[in-house]
Amino acid sequence: MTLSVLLFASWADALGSTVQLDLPAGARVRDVLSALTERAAGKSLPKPLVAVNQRYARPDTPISATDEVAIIPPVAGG
Amino acid sequence: MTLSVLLFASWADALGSTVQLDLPAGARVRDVLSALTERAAGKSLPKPLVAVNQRYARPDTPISATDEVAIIPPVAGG
Amino acid sequence: MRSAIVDHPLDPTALLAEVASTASGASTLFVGTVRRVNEGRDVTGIDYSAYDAMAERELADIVGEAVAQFGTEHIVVEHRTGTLALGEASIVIAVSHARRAQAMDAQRYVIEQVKKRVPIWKREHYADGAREWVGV
Amino acid sequence: MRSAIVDHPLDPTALLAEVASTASGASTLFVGTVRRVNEGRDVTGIDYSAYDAMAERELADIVGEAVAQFGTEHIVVEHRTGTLALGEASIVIAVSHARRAQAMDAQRYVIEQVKKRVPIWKREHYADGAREWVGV
Repeated sequence: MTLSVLLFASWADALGSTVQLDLPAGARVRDVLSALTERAAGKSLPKPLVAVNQRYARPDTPISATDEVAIIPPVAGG
Repeated sequence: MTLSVLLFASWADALGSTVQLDLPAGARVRDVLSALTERAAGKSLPKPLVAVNQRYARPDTPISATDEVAIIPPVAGG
Repeated sequence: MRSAIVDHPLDPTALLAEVASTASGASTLFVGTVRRVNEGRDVTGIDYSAYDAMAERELADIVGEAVAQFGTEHIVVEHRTGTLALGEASIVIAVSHARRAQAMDAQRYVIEQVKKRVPIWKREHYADGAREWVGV
Repeated sequence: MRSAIVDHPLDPTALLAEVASTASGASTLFVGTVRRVNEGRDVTGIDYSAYDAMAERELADIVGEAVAQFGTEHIVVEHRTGTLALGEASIVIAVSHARRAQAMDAQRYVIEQVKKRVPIWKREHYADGAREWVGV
Protein backbone atom coordinates (compact mmCIF):
# COMPACT_ATOMS: atom_id res chain seq x y z
CA MET A 1 0.00 0.00 0.00
CA THR A 2 0.98 3.64 -0.45
CA LEU A 3 0.74 5.65 2.73
CA SER A 4 0.87 9.43 3.08
CA VAL A 5 2.59 10.45 6.29
CA LEU A 6 2.37 13.94 7.83
CA LEU A 7 5.57 15.43 9.26
CA PHE A 8 6.08 18.40 11.57
CA ALA A 9 8.80 20.66 12.96
CA SER A 10 12.35 19.36 12.46
CA TRP A 11 11.10 16.27 10.60
CA ALA A 12 9.15 18.45 8.15
CA ASP A 13 12.21 20.67 7.64
CA ALA A 14 14.30 17.60 6.81
CA LEU A 15 11.89 15.53 4.67
CA GLY A 16 8.97 17.82 3.74
CA SER A 17 5.56 18.15 5.35
CA THR A 18 4.23 15.00 3.65
CA VAL A 19 6.06 11.82 2.65
CA GLN A 20 4.68 8.96 0.55
CA LEU A 21 5.76 5.52 1.73
CA ASP A 22 5.33 2.15 0.02
CA LEU A 23 4.60 -0.36 2.72
CA PRO A 24 3.53 -4.02 2.66
CA ALA A 25 -0.08 -4.81 3.61
CA GLY A 26 -0.27 -5.45 7.35
CA ALA A 27 2.35 -2.81 8.13
CA ARG A 28 2.46 -1.42 11.65
CA VAL A 29 3.57 1.83 13.25
CA ARG A 30 7.08 0.48 13.75
CA ASP A 31 7.38 -0.15 10.00
CA VAL A 32 6.44 3.47 9.28
CA LEU A 33 9.12 4.60 11.70
CA SER A 34 11.73 2.28 10.17
CA ALA A 35 11.00 3.48 6.64
CA LEU A 36 11.18 7.14 7.65
CA THR A 37 14.30 6.71 9.76
CA GLU A 38 15.95 5.20 6.67
CA ARG A 39 15.00 8.23 4.57
CA ALA A 40 16.37 10.53 7.27
CA ALA A 41 19.70 8.69 7.41
CA GLY A 42 22.52 11.11 8.15
CA LYS A 43 20.23 13.84 9.45
CA SER A 44 20.16 14.54 13.13
CA LEU A 45 16.48 14.25 14.05
CA PRO A 46 14.87 13.63 17.43
CA LYS A 47 13.12 10.32 18.06
CA PRO A 48 9.43 10.92 17.34
CA LEU A 49 6.13 9.38 18.39
CA VAL A 50 3.55 8.36 15.80
CA ALA A 51 -0.11 9.38 15.75
CA VAL A 52 -2.72 7.35 13.87
CA ASN A 53 -5.96 9.17 13.17
CA GLN A 54 -4.86 11.96 15.50
CA ARG A 55 -4.15 9.76 18.52
CA TYR A 56 -0.80 8.59 19.83
CA ALA A 57 -0.20 5.00 18.66
CA ARG A 58 1.97 2.12 19.88
CA PRO A 59 4.68 0.53 17.71
CA ASP A 60 2.47 -2.51 17.05
CA THR A 61 -0.62 -0.56 15.96
CA PRO A 62 -1.64 -1.78 12.48
CA ILE A 63 -1.87 0.78 9.67
CA SER A 64 -4.16 0.88 6.66
CA ALA A 65 -3.83 3.12 3.60
CA THR A 66 -6.80 5.26 4.67
CA ASP A 67 -5.38 6.08 8.12
CA GLU A 68 -4.09 9.56 8.87
CA VAL A 69 -0.56 8.86 10.06
CA ALA A 70 1.66 11.58 11.53
CA ILE A 71 5.17 11.81 12.90
CA ILE A 72 5.20 13.72 16.18
CA PRO A 73 8.64 15.05 17.21
CA PRO A 74 9.05 16.00 20.88
CA VAL A 75 6.31 18.53 21.61
CA ALA A 76 7.04 21.98 23.03
CA GLY A 77 3.70 23.71 23.47
CA GLY A 78 2.60 25.78 26.42
CA MET B 1 -1.48 51.08 84.03
CA THR B 2 -4.38 51.92 81.73
CA LEU B 3 -4.21 50.12 78.42
CA SER B 4 -6.22 50.86 75.30
CA VAL B 5 -7.00 47.64 73.40
CA LEU B 6 -8.22 47.53 69.80
CA LEU B 7 -10.98 45.07 68.96
CA PHE B 8 -12.22 43.81 65.61
CA ALA B 9 -15.06 41.85 64.01
CA SER B 10 -17.24 39.94 66.48
CA TRP B 11 -15.24 41.21 69.47
CA ALA B 12 -15.77 44.82 68.34
CA ASP B 13 -19.50 44.15 67.87
CA ALA B 14 -19.69 42.81 71.42
CA LEU B 15 -17.45 45.23 73.34
CA GLY B 16 -16.79 48.20 71.04
CA SER B 17 -13.81 48.92 68.83
CA THR B 18 -11.65 50.10 71.74
CA VAL B 19 -11.67 48.99 75.36
CA GLN B 20 -9.77 50.61 78.26
CA LEU B 21 -8.32 48.12 80.71
CA ASP B 22 -6.76 48.75 84.11
CA LEU B 23 -3.89 46.33 84.45
CA PRO B 24 -1.12 45.94 87.02
CA ALA B 25 2.39 46.94 86.00
CA GLY B 26 4.15 43.91 84.49
CA ALA B 27 0.98 42.62 82.89
CA ARG B 28 1.35 40.17 80.03
CA VAL B 29 -0.72 39.21 77.01
CA ARG B 30 -2.50 36.50 78.98
CA ASP B 31 -3.66 39.13 81.49
CA VAL B 32 -5.16 41.22 78.70
CA LEU B 33 -7.01 38.15 77.46
CA SER B 34 -8.28 37.29 80.95
CA ALA B 35 -9.56 40.81 81.57
CA LEU B 36 -11.35 40.92 78.21
CA THR B 37 -12.79 37.43 78.53
CA GLU B 38 -14.26 38.53 81.85
CA ARG B 39 -15.91 41.56 80.20
CA ALA B 40 -17.30 39.32 77.49
CA ALA B 41 -18.77 36.88 79.96
CA GLY B 42 -21.99 35.37 78.62
CA LYS B 43 -21.30 36.41 75.02
CA SER B 44 -20.37 33.73 72.54
CA LEU B 45 -17.09 34.97 71.07
CA PRO B 46 -14.36 33.03 69.28
CA LYS B 47 -11.02 32.56 70.99
CA PRO B 48 -8.74 35.32 69.64
CA LEU B 49 -5.02 35.86 69.21
CA VAL B 50 -3.38 39.03 70.48
CA ALA B 51 -1.15 41.37 68.51
CA VAL B 52 1.32 43.70 70.19
CA ASN B 53 2.59 46.56 68.04
CA GLN B 54 1.01 44.91 65.02
CA ARG B 55 2.69 41.52 65.44
CA TYR B 56 1.21 38.31 66.80
CA ALA B 57 2.30 37.90 70.43
CA ARG B 58 2.61 34.95 72.81
CA PRO B 59 0.66 34.74 76.10
CA ASP B 60 3.77 35.60 78.10
CA THR B 61 4.71 38.70 76.08
CA PRO B 62 4.97 41.66 78.50
CA ILE B 63 2.82 44.70 77.84
CA SER B 64 3.48 48.37 78.54
CA ALA B 65 0.99 51.23 78.46
CA THR B 66 2.48 52.59 75.22
CA ASP B 67 2.10 49.35 73.28
CA GLU B 68 -0.53 49.04 70.57
CA VAL B 69 -2.44 45.96 71.68
CA ALA B 70 -5.13 44.35 69.52
CA ILE B 71 -7.48 41.41 69.82
CA ILE B 72 -7.41 39.34 66.63
CA PRO B 73 -10.42 37.04 66.19
CA PRO B 74 -10.01 34.16 63.67
CA VAL B 75 -9.04 35.81 60.38
CA ALA B 76 -10.99 35.25 57.19
CA GLY B 77 -9.23 37.23 54.48
CA GLY B 78 -8.54 36.08 50.95
CA MET C 1 6.95 43.41 44.50
CA ARG C 2 4.08 45.35 45.96
CA SER C 3 1.13 44.75 48.24
CA ALA C 4 -1.76 46.85 49.45
CA ILE C 5 -5.06 46.84 51.30
CA VAL C 6 -7.45 48.96 49.22
CA ASP C 7 -11.07 50.05 49.48
CA HIS C 8 -11.91 50.21 45.77
CA PRO C 9 -12.69 47.51 43.18
CA LEU C 10 -9.68 45.42 42.16
CA ASP C 11 -8.35 45.32 38.60
CA PRO C 12 -6.83 41.88 37.88
CA THR C 13 -5.73 42.94 34.40
CA ALA C 14 -3.71 45.84 35.77
CA LEU C 15 -1.94 43.56 38.26
CA LEU C 16 -1.17 41.02 35.55
CA ALA C 17 0.36 43.83 33.48
CA GLU C 18 2.32 45.03 36.52
CA VAL C 19 4.17 41.70 36.90
CA ALA C 20 4.80 41.21 33.17
CA SER C 21 8.45 40.87 32.22
CA THR C 22 10.29 39.48 29.23
CA ALA C 23 12.42 37.62 31.78
CA SER C 24 9.31 35.61 32.69
CA GLY C 25 8.01 32.51 30.96
CA ALA C 26 4.85 32.28 33.02
CA SER C 27 2.45 34.64 34.74
CA THR C 28 -0.30 33.59 37.11
CA LEU C 29 -3.26 35.41 38.52
CA PHE C 30 -5.33 34.33 41.51
CA VAL C 31 -8.63 36.10 42.09
CA GLY C 32 -10.74 35.41 45.16
CA THR C 33 -14.42 36.21 44.55
CA VAL C 34 -17.62 36.39 46.55
CA ARG C 35 -19.56 33.15 46.23
CA ARG C 36 -23.33 32.84 46.01
CA VAL C 37 -23.46 29.98 48.50
CA ASN C 38 -21.33 29.29 51.57
CA GLU C 39 -21.92 26.26 53.76
CA GLY C 40 -25.39 25.87 52.36
CA ARG C 41 -26.56 29.45 52.95
CA ASP C 42 -27.49 31.94 50.21
CA VAL C 43 -25.01 34.81 50.34
CA THR C 44 -25.92 38.24 48.95
CA GLY C 45 -22.70 40.11 49.78
CA ILE C 46 -19.74 40.35 52.13
CA ASP C 47 -18.29 43.12 54.30
CA TYR C 48 -14.51 42.85 54.54
CA SER C 49 -12.82 44.76 57.32
CA ALA C 50 -9.15 44.88 58.31
CA TYR C 51 -6.80 45.93 61.05
CA ASP C 52 -5.29 48.07 58.33
CA ALA C 53 -1.79 48.82 59.56
CA MET C 54 -1.10 45.24 60.67
CA ALA C 55 -2.78 43.75 57.60
CA GLU C 56 -0.58 45.84 55.31
CA ARG C 57 2.53 44.81 57.20
CA GLU C 58 1.60 41.12 57.34
CA LEU C 59 0.74 41.11 53.62
CA ALA C 60 4.05 42.79 52.79
CA ASP C 61 5.87 40.18 54.90
CA ILE C 62 4.17 37.34 53.01
CA VAL C 63 5.08 38.83 49.64
CA GLY C 64 8.66 39.34 50.80
CA GLU C 65 8.84 35.71 51.94
CA ALA C 66 7.53 34.52 48.56
CA VAL C 67 10.01 36.72 46.68
CA ALA C 68 12.88 35.20 48.69
CA GLN C 69 11.61 31.62 48.64
CA PHE C 70 10.59 31.33 44.98
CA GLY C 71 13.10 33.66 43.36
CA THR C 72 11.14 36.36 41.58
CA GLU C 73 10.63 40.06 42.23
CA HIS C 74 7.41 39.99 40.24
CA ILE C 75 4.72 39.46 42.88
CA VAL C 76 1.90 41.94 43.44
CA VAL C 77 -1.04 41.46 45.82
CA GLU C 78 -4.04 43.63 46.58
CA HIS C 79 -6.78 42.83 49.09
CA ARG C 80 -9.98 44.82 49.08
CA THR C 81 -12.04 45.91 52.09
CA GLY C 82 -15.57 47.30 52.28
CA THR C 83 -18.84 45.83 51.03
CA LEU C 84 -18.53 43.47 48.07
CA ALA C 85 -21.33 42.15 45.87
CA LEU C 86 -21.59 38.61 44.50
CA GLY C 87 -18.81 37.84 42.06
CA GLU C 88 -16.64 40.80 43.08
CA ALA C 89 -12.95 40.23 43.76
CA SER C 90 -11.68 40.37 47.34
CA ILE C 91 -8.05 39.53 46.55
CA VAL C 92 -5.84 39.48 43.47
CA ILE C 93 -2.41 37.85 43.47
CA ALA C 94 -0.25 38.29 40.37
CA VAL C 95 3.08 36.50 39.93
CA SER C 96 5.47 36.11 37.06
CA HIS C 97 8.56 33.95 37.00
CA ALA C 98 11.06 32.55 34.52
CA ARG C 99 9.68 29.08 35.33
CA ARG C 100 6.05 28.03 35.52
CA ALA C 101 6.36 25.70 38.53
CA GLN C 102 7.73 28.45 40.75
CA ALA C 103 5.12 30.93 39.54
CA MET C 104 2.36 28.52 40.59
CA ASP C 105 4.09 27.61 43.87
CA ALA C 106 4.46 31.30 44.79
CA GLN C 107 0.80 31.93 43.98
CA ARG C 108 -0.29 29.12 46.28
CA TYR C 109 2.08 30.17 49.07
CA VAL C 110 0.72 33.71 49.08
CA ILE C 111 -2.98 32.80 49.20
CA GLU C 112 -2.48 30.12 51.88
CA GLN C 113 -0.48 32.48 54.08
CA VAL C 114 -2.98 35.30 53.57
CA LYS C 115 -5.78 33.00 54.73
CA LYS C 116 -3.80 32.12 57.86
CA ARG C 117 -2.16 35.35 58.94
CA VAL C 118 -3.55 38.60 57.58
CA PRO C 119 -5.94 40.31 60.04
CA ILE C 120 -8.93 40.69 57.75
CA TRP C 121 -12.45 39.59 58.62
CA LYS C 122 -15.57 39.02 56.62
CA ARG C 123 -19.20 39.28 57.56
CA GLU C 124 -21.50 37.54 55.14
CA HIS C 125 -24.94 38.92 54.29
CA TYR C 126 -27.53 36.20 53.78
CA ALA C 127 -30.71 36.16 51.72
CA ASP C 128 -32.76 35.90 54.94
CA GLY C 129 -31.33 39.23 56.15
CA ALA C 130 -28.91 37.79 58.70
CA ARG C 131 -25.28 38.94 58.84
CA GLU C 132 -22.58 36.81 60.40
CA TRP C 133 -18.85 36.92 60.88
CA VAL C 134 -17.16 34.02 59.09
CA GLY C 135 -14.73 31.73 60.89
CA VAL C 136 -16.20 32.50 64.26
CA MET D 1 -15.44 24.47 29.20
CA ARG D 2 -13.79 25.42 25.94
CA SER D 3 -10.44 25.06 24.25
CA ALA D 4 -8.98 26.29 21.00
CA ILE D 5 -5.82 26.64 18.95
CA VAL D 6 -5.87 30.17 17.54
CA ASP D 7 -3.59 32.26 15.31
CA HIS D 8 -4.29 35.68 16.83
CA PRO D 9 -3.07 37.40 20.02
CA LEU D 10 -4.58 35.98 23.21
CA ASP D 11 -6.75 38.01 25.57
CA PRO D 12 -6.26 36.79 29.18
CA THR D 13 -8.86 39.23 30.51
CA ALA D 14 -11.53 37.85 28.20
CA LEU D 15 -10.80 34.29 29.31
CA LEU D 16 -10.91 35.29 32.96
CA ALA D 17 -14.33 36.85 32.33
CA GLU D 18 -15.46 33.73 30.49
CA VAL D 19 -14.92 31.48 33.54
CA ALA D 20 -16.39 33.94 36.04
CA SER D 21 -19.32 32.58 38.03
CA THR D 22 -20.98 33.53 41.29
CA ALA D 23 -20.72 29.82 42.15
CA SER D 24 -16.92 30.26 42.23
CA GLY D 25 -14.83 31.46 45.13
CA ALA D 26 -11.57 31.50 43.19
CA SER D 27 -10.44 32.12 39.64
CA THR D 28 -6.96 31.47 38.31
CA LEU D 29 -5.23 32.52 35.15
CA PHE D 30 -2.04 30.98 33.77
CA VAL D 31 -0.29 32.83 30.96
CA GLY D 32 2.73 31.37 29.19
CA THR D 33 4.90 34.08 27.63
CA VAL D 34 7.93 34.30 25.36
CA ARG D 35 11.08 34.70 27.43
CA ARG D 36 14.05 36.83 26.52
CA VAL D 37 16.56 34.13 27.42
CA ASN D 38 16.33 30.35 27.12
CA GLU D 39 19.19 28.10 28.18
CA GLY D 40 21.57 31.02 28.04
CA ARG D 41 20.73 32.17 24.53
CA ASP D 42 19.17 35.55 23.66
CA VAL D 43 15.74 34.90 22.18
CA THR D 44 14.09 37.47 19.87
CA GLY D 45 10.86 35.58 19.06
CA ILE D 46 9.26 32.16 18.66
CA ASP D 47 7.34 30.44 15.86
CA TYR D 48 4.69 28.12 17.23
CA SER D 49 3.26 25.53 14.85
CA ALA D 50 0.73 22.80 15.50
CA TYR D 51 -0.73 19.65 14.04
CA ASP D 52 -3.97 21.57 14.29
CA ALA D 53 -6.66 18.88 14.24
CA MET D 54 -4.87 16.63 16.71
CA ALA D 55 -3.78 19.55 18.91
CA GLU D 56 -7.37 20.74 19.19
CA ARG D 57 -8.57 17.26 20.08
CA GLU D 58 -5.79 16.62 22.58
CA LEU D 59 -6.35 20.01 24.22
CA ALA D 60 -10.09 19.34 24.44
CA ASP D 61 -9.34 15.95 26.03
CA ILE D 62 -7.12 17.56 28.66
CA VAL D 63 -9.77 20.14 29.53
CA GLY D 64 -12.40 17.40 29.74
CA GLU D 65 -10.17 15.39 32.08
CA ALA D 66 -9.63 18.42 34.31
CA VAL D 67 -13.37 19.17 34.39
CA ALA D 68 -14.07 15.59 35.51
CA GLN D 69 -11.16 15.31 37.92
CA PHE D 70 -11.44 18.67 39.69
CA GLY D 71 -15.18 19.23 39.55
CA THR D 72 -15.74 22.48 37.69
CA GLU D 73 -17.17 23.28 34.26
CA HIS D 74 -15.34 26.60 34.24
CA ILE D 75 -12.11 25.85 32.40
CA VAL D 76 -11.10 27.65 29.21
CA VAL D 77 -7.79 27.24 27.37
CA GLU D 78 -6.42 28.90 24.26
CA HIS D 79 -3.04 28.21 22.66
CA ARG D 80 -1.68 30.52 20.02
CA THR D 81 0.29 29.56 16.92
CA GLY D 82 2.30 31.73 14.53
CA THR D 83 5.19 34.08 15.22
CA LEU D 84 5.25 35.61 18.70
CA ALA D 85 7.38 38.49 19.94
CA LEU D 86 9.06 38.70 23.35
CA GLY D 87 6.52 38.90 26.15
CA GLU D 88 3.59 37.75 24.03
CA ALA D 89 1.32 35.04 25.37
CA SER D 90 1.46 31.55 23.86
CA ILE D 91 -1.13 29.96 26.14
CA VAL D 92 -3.82 31.17 28.51
CA ILE D 93 -5.55 28.83 30.97
CA ALA D 94 -8.49 30.21 32.94
CA VAL D 95 -10.20 28.23 35.71
CA SER D 96 -12.79 29.07 38.28
CA HIS D 97 -13.99 26.81 41.07
CA ALA D 98 -15.99 26.99 44.28
CA ARG D 99 -12.75 26.13 46.14
CA ARG D 100 -9.33 27.67 45.65
CA ALA D 101 -7.28 24.48 46.03
CA GLN D 102 -9.10 22.76 43.19
CA ALA D 103 -8.86 25.84 40.98
CA MET D 104 -5.07 25.84 41.41
CA ASP D 105 -4.80 22.06 41.01
CA ALA D 106 -6.79 22.18 37.77
CA GLN D 107 -4.60 25.00 36.45
CA ARG D 108 -1.48 22.99 37.10
CA TYR D 109 -2.91 19.79 35.64
CA VAL D 110 -3.81 21.52 32.39
CA ILE D 111 -0.43 23.20 31.81
CA GLU D 112 1.55 20.06 32.70
CA GLN D 113 -0.54 17.88 30.37
CA VAL D 114 -0.33 20.46 27.57
CA LYS D 115 3.46 20.41 27.82
CA LYS D 116 3.48 16.61 27.58
CA ARG D 117 0.82 15.77 25.03
CA VAL D 118 -0.36 18.54 22.72
CA PRO D 119 1.36 18.38 19.29
CA ILE D 120 2.67 21.92 19.15
CA TRP D 121 6.26 22.85 18.39
CA LYS D 122 8.28 25.97 18.80
CA ARG D 123 11.24 27.30 16.89
CA GLU D 124 13.16 29.98 18.73
CA HIS D 125 14.73 32.91 16.91
CA TYR D 126 18.04 33.96 18.44
CA ALA D 127 19.81 37.31 18.47
CA ASP D 128 22.60 35.82 16.31
CA GLY D 129 20.07 35.03 13.53
CA ALA D 130 19.86 31.28 14.18
CA ARG D 131 16.50 29.52 14.45
CA GLU D 132 16.14 26.20 16.22
CA TRP D 133 13.37 23.82 17.18
CA VAL D 134 13.08 23.49 20.94
CA GLY D 135 13.11 20.10 22.64
CA VAL D 136 14.89 18.46 19.76
